[in-house]
Amino acid sequence: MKKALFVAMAMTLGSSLAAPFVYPASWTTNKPSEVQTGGTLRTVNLQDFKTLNPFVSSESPNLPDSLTAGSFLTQDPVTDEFIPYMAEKYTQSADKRTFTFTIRKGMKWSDGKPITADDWITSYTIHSDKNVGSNIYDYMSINNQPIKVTKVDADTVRVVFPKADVTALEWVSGILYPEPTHVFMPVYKSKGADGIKNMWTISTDPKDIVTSGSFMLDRYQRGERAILKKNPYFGEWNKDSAGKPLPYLDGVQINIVADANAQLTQFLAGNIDVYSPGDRDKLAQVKAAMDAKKINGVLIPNASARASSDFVVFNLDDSATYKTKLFSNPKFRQAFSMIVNRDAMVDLTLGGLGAPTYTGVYPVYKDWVASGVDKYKFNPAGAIKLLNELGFTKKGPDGVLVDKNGNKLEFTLITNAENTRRQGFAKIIQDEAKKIGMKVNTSFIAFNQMTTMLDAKDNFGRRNFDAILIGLTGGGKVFPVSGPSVIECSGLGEGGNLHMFNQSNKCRFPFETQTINLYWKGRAEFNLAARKAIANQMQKIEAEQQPYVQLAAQTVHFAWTARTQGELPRAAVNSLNASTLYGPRILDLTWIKR
Amino acid sequence: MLSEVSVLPYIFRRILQFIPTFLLATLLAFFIVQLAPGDFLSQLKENPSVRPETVERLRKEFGLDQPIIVQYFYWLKNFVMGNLGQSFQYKRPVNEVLPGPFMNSLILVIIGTVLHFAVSIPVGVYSAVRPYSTADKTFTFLSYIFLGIPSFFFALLVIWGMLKLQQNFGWDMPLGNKTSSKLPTDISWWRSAWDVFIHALAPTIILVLRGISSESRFIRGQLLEVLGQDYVRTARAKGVAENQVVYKHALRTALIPTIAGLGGLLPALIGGAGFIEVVFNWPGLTPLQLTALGNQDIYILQAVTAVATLLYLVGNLLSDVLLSVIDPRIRYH
Amino acid sequence: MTTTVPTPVRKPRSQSQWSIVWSQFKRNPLARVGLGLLGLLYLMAILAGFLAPYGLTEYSTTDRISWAPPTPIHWRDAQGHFGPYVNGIRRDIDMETFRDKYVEDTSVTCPVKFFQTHPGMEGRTYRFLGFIPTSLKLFSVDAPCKLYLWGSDSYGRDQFSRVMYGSQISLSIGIIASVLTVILGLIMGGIAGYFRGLTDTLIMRMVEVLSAIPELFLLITLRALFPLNADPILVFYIVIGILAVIGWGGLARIVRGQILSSREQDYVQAATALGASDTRIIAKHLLPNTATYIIIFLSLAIPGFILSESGLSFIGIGIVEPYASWGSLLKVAQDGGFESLDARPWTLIPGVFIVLAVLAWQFVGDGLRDAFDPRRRR
Amino acid sequence: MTPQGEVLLAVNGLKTYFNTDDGVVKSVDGVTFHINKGETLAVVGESGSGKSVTSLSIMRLIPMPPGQIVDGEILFTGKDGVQKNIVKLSEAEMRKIRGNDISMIFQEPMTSLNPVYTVGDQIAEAVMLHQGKNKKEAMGVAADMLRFVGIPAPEKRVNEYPHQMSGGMRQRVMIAMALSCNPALLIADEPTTALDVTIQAQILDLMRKLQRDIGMSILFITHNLGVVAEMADRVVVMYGGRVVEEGDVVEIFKAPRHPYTMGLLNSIPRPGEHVHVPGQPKGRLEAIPGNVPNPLNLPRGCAFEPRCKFAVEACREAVPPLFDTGNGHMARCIRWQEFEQVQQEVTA
Repeated sequence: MKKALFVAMAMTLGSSLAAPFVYPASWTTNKPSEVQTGGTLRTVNLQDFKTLNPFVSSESPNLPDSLTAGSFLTQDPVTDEFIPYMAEKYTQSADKRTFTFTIRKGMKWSDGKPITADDWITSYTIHSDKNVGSNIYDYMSINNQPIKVTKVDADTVRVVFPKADVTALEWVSGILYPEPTHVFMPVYKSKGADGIKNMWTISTDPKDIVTSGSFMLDRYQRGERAILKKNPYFGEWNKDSAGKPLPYLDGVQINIVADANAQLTQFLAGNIDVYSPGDRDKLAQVKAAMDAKKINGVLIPNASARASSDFVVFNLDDSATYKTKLFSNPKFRQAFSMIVNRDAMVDLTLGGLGAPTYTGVYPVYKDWVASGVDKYKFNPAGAIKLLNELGFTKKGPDGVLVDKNGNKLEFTLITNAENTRRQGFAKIIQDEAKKIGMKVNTSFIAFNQMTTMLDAKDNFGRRNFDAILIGLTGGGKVFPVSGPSVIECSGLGEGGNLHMFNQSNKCRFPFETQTINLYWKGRAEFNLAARKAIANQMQKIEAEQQPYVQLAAQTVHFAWTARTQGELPRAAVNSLNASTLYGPRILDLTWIKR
Repeated sequence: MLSEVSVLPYIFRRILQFIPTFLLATLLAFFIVQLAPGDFLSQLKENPSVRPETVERLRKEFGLDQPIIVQYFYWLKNFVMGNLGQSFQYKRPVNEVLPGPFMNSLILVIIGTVLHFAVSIPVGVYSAVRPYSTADKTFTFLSYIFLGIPSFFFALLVIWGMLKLQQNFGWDMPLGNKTSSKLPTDISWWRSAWDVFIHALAPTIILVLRGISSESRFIRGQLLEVLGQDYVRTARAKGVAENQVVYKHALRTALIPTIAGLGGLLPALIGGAGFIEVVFNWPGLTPLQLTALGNQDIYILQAVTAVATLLYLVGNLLSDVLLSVIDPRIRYH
Repeated sequence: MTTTVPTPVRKPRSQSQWSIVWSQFKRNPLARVGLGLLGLLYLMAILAGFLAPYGLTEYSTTDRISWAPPTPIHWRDAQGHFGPYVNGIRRDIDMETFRDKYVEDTSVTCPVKFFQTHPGMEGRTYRFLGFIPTSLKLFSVDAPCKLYLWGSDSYGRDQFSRVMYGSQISLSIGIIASVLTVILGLIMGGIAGYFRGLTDTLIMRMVEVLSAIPELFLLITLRALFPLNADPILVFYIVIGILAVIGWGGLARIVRGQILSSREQDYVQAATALGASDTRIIAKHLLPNTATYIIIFLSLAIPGFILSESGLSFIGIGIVEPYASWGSLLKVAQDGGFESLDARPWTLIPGVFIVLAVLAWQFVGDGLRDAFDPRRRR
Repeated sequence: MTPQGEVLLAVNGLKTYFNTDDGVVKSVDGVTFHINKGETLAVVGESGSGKSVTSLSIMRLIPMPPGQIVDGEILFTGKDGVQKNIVKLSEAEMRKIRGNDISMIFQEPMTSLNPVYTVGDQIAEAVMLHQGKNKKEAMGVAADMLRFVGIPAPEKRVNEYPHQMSGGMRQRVMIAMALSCNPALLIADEPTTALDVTIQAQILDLMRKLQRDIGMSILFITHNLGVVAEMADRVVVMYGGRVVEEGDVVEIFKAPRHPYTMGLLNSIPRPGEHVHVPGQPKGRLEAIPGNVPNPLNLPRGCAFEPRCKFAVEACREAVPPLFDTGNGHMARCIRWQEFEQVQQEVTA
């Protein structure tokens, strides 16, 4: 029981007045003795940061998150265990609903004021205020039942969930962060939500920004770069395994480079230290530059699959047109899955750097992907057989299959114009479908337009699309099968739901209900093996029903300059543990070699 | 003749005439943005944890539930009072968001305009004074080539070339960005101005190369024509030296159409800076506009359109005033 | 203006204006080069189906050829036979360099065949000169070999064939868009100039509006307004339409100016006095005056539109698959970034064609302008 | 050839050619004449005869390329009393002569003034250039000159732009500009062609008056023989780039010795006597048939031969020399003596 061990360790250390959090030695490839302190890490972000206000921020990555230390627990990137971080220790009630956290002593804000239980209450209070419009407002409740955060005493916070939920661990480590009460509360009390919304804009003087994390903002040059400097108080309660205060770095420079090719240029020119080549062309460039000794650095190609998926979703609404009826037949979707040439997609579109996918669990969750889900893999002959069963037996003069009512096997596949990968996938689908007599028209439109088409219409009327090629991203490590918004088929409305194939506001198919039941069962299951079994069941249903026809997943690649040190051990280098900004490493343990 | 008495009412009249254009342009922009399916809130759809009520509440908050024309007049009213509205993405007033990118674009445009004239006039004059000389033929050839290459692709070629220079010769190249990330933060203003300038150079050159190519050809043609005019012969017959003939007598009239085109140059450069700002990672208006377009952040788009139309007005006024200075035949009526 | 230099006296008989223009045009070497080049390019577009060995979208999901370099053509085989042939190619993705590696498979040789028909082969049938359906190809090789004269794209589609077919779109887009622009410009400018008053004000405000709104913004938003599941060929016309809608302002302004000045002239007033209708006056008397200007405008607008199309493709709102234009083909190179330049330079070939077409049109346009201008005659 | 009085300008064997795409145009092909001090010499010819090119050659304002003075000399005695060969002068030396020793006025007063400068500026420019005066003094001179050429309210007019003036007014300005540095020679290239008849007369009057006052020589280029009769002391008739007849104005008008001159005289309506052309009813007005020859393709012999009714076989063989017919009268026609006889008979 690793968890218990850690709690115990913390308690022994806690005998001294302020027990610092000690970063396990397993989180970095370097020994503490090798480390040099000082220096600046230069990294890159794809878009301009828009705010410094944690209650307003909605982008990802964002600066408030980069400047925050974390919360009660943290997830060990190597073992995936949740360990106490800002909490010294915690207890969980027998019904698994109630967590009681004892706050670590000696923690300080970047202005030197102590971090206390009140800071979580402040954060919870303001995020829960509808009028603030926080991006995580909806996270403050589960199924309309609020999560309760209360202060027990100066050192103790209690969090009560409406029901036993394994994702609660993620909530207490990665959703609710403490915010400085002494900064926000006076404003909130006097001016309310509007007062909060006007605080900490991107042009606020960095001196006024108070952070808990290892770095604080030194200066922000709009559209150019954010310059972070070391938070002097962080080292008091964060130590490496040898007891050295963290972070090692003096500063971080986050350069804003809005174009993927321009990012590559910056890395090749030696202007940034960490970089993740987005596709094979950029990977080849980095590799060639390293081989030619133009840049001295490390490249980890194909580190893992990405934590995202691409799939085709059909319109299965109950509008009872010829097309929705056809799409609603699982045989059709199975046939479609069998004309998806995933190997060709990996080869031609991803340049060989990817893997075919058959379920909604991203392949990076190696332990979670069920086996035997590729029943409907590429098999044109099988597809033809199924289509024959559906009545598409003869071809018209244009080579397109028709059924006995003269309906053509033709539909439009939409994807977003910004994404060349998805367009490539769509093209391969189109061309393979043509070979067996299925006519797929492709249309590339703006992302916003596409999501608007997916949305439920007024009174759940007819949606006007045949098929859309889209993807999902995100999700934690605890139960990475799906999310409520993806599986729930009722309670839909304008937005906020991802039950993309059926927006009739009711479950039309038995498998929908089955999936929902399994999902909530899994969420309440704290036993990992049992949870995985449930996930397997869900994937089996998905693979048979093909509500989302999964295509292929790209792999990620990481590169950094030789001066950049302190990355995660190779085994832990994957897309889940890598930060968008800093790559596969923990920033606090990163150091610059001179 | 230019005198305050006649200029001021003229400018005033021009501004009055401009008002309908301005209204029409902003209204049109407002309509076509809104006509496109989806709105700023559509992107929340991919976030599994946003509830319908939240979206509805935000929609009310941003006024997106109102009819478009109502929204437009609301915007117009605020605009007149100096309030450009709220950016959805930044959750801040556009007044706060816009100036930075605008100034950055202006840097490119100003350096570009200066470069435009500083190169095209001498090249045009040289070519006209020595028509069909080797230099003239070289300029002609180059300008044809520059007119033929799509500028976004040319930008890629230039960056690639600069990168190769840096990698192979170790020359420090201002490869994109507005400022160097290597400089310390506490440097003198002139040092940082110089830094911005050298970073602006490559994108500006690409930005104006097409303009320079066509403008220098145009000036050459104009000047050749003027040099054949009777009054130039008169000047020569007076014994005026040849370079005086060219610069004092011919060039001034030859430049009249060029100056008349100045009005369109400013908005064209702001617009043309687009692709190049993206490729060179210059934090100007276009990257802002592109993300705003992607997110349907309408008030940012409105503000950019308003600024562009205003620039158009300023450009036209400027060229009118300059024309009246240079050409006494033009009077304000 | 007096002529101080004696003008060489033209041939004694009086010539029509057109033959003067033509003879002046012929004297301009650049214009001649441009016209010749255009002739070649348009001939290429007309014969695209015949010149292209493959269909526009022909590729194989089983062979999986990606970024194949230009196929070497051999002339003398091991047996000493003379005649062009190619070897088979084998592809590996080199997981060290992350680039495709192609080696010639010398055990497979295929002769390059000329004037072969390919009945029943997907995408290889075309309409010769637009009406004779045929699959006759100038040159081709049989499977399993591939003949990629200018390499392939990421799907293994033959770039040579795509450039040939792309020329049809790129070269016609310029012409159609500028003709459309001229028609719009003429109508609007004509109406504004002739009727004046409120109509004029409205149209001229519209012109101002179009030139004041940032072009990028207009392009992207206008494109978003058009139907989503539009047929690719419809998209082609939409693109043309957008180009024309944005471009007519300048011409309308000039047409209006010309009409405003010439409508005061005696013959127009005479026509009015004789009771000619407004449309008749515009069509018969006023517009012909602008003919010269329009011809020059056309020849200089066409290269502009060819470039604009490539710009549209760059921001992803140009021609869509399965059709190709030089612009959309160049975007493939642009998307590859430095890798296109370093590892597959043949993807830049469409750019060469854009430059050539723009150059040729400009030579012709400048030549026409000089030929029409009596002061620049030689 | 015995020049009477002091020779101011002597043009000897001047050849000015233009290189064009189609070949060499011999615009001026061996022209010789002279101007005496204080004299008015008229050069007459149709357009394309080379008269304008001759005048521009004297000013060295031939655009080079394509033009080139290939041969000949232009001897000129300037205000400094030194005789110079204009053909051989450097550009800088030439600039000192232009506008100062030799001035020129042109046919088109509407376009000959720079539209973007005031007339005062334009006159003052020459004054500043040649007389080293400062701007203020030069503007004073400009006003004086405007008054001198008969422009009312000159102090106000100096600040006006050309577009504010009428054509006649502008030609006066041109004359004022040309005379502002007291030149020894004024070249007037069809100065009145573009003007109304009444204005024409005024301008000619003005020129005569000014010539009297200043005592300069005038080289008067025109195709209008009426003007010649009013203005000139002597006449040079040019055709096809060559001088075909030269002589005293009275002599030329009374007894032309070249068929072209005769044709010219008969193509203008004038009250009073008409030159008698042999074989033609007296007093009839008649245009010269045909066109000016193609300068690229001049006849091998006499340039006028294709249009000449008196042409004989010998005319086609070679270019006829200039024959001295006495009294400084010269003609380039092999049959001049026959005309003399006929005319003497008629007059008798």
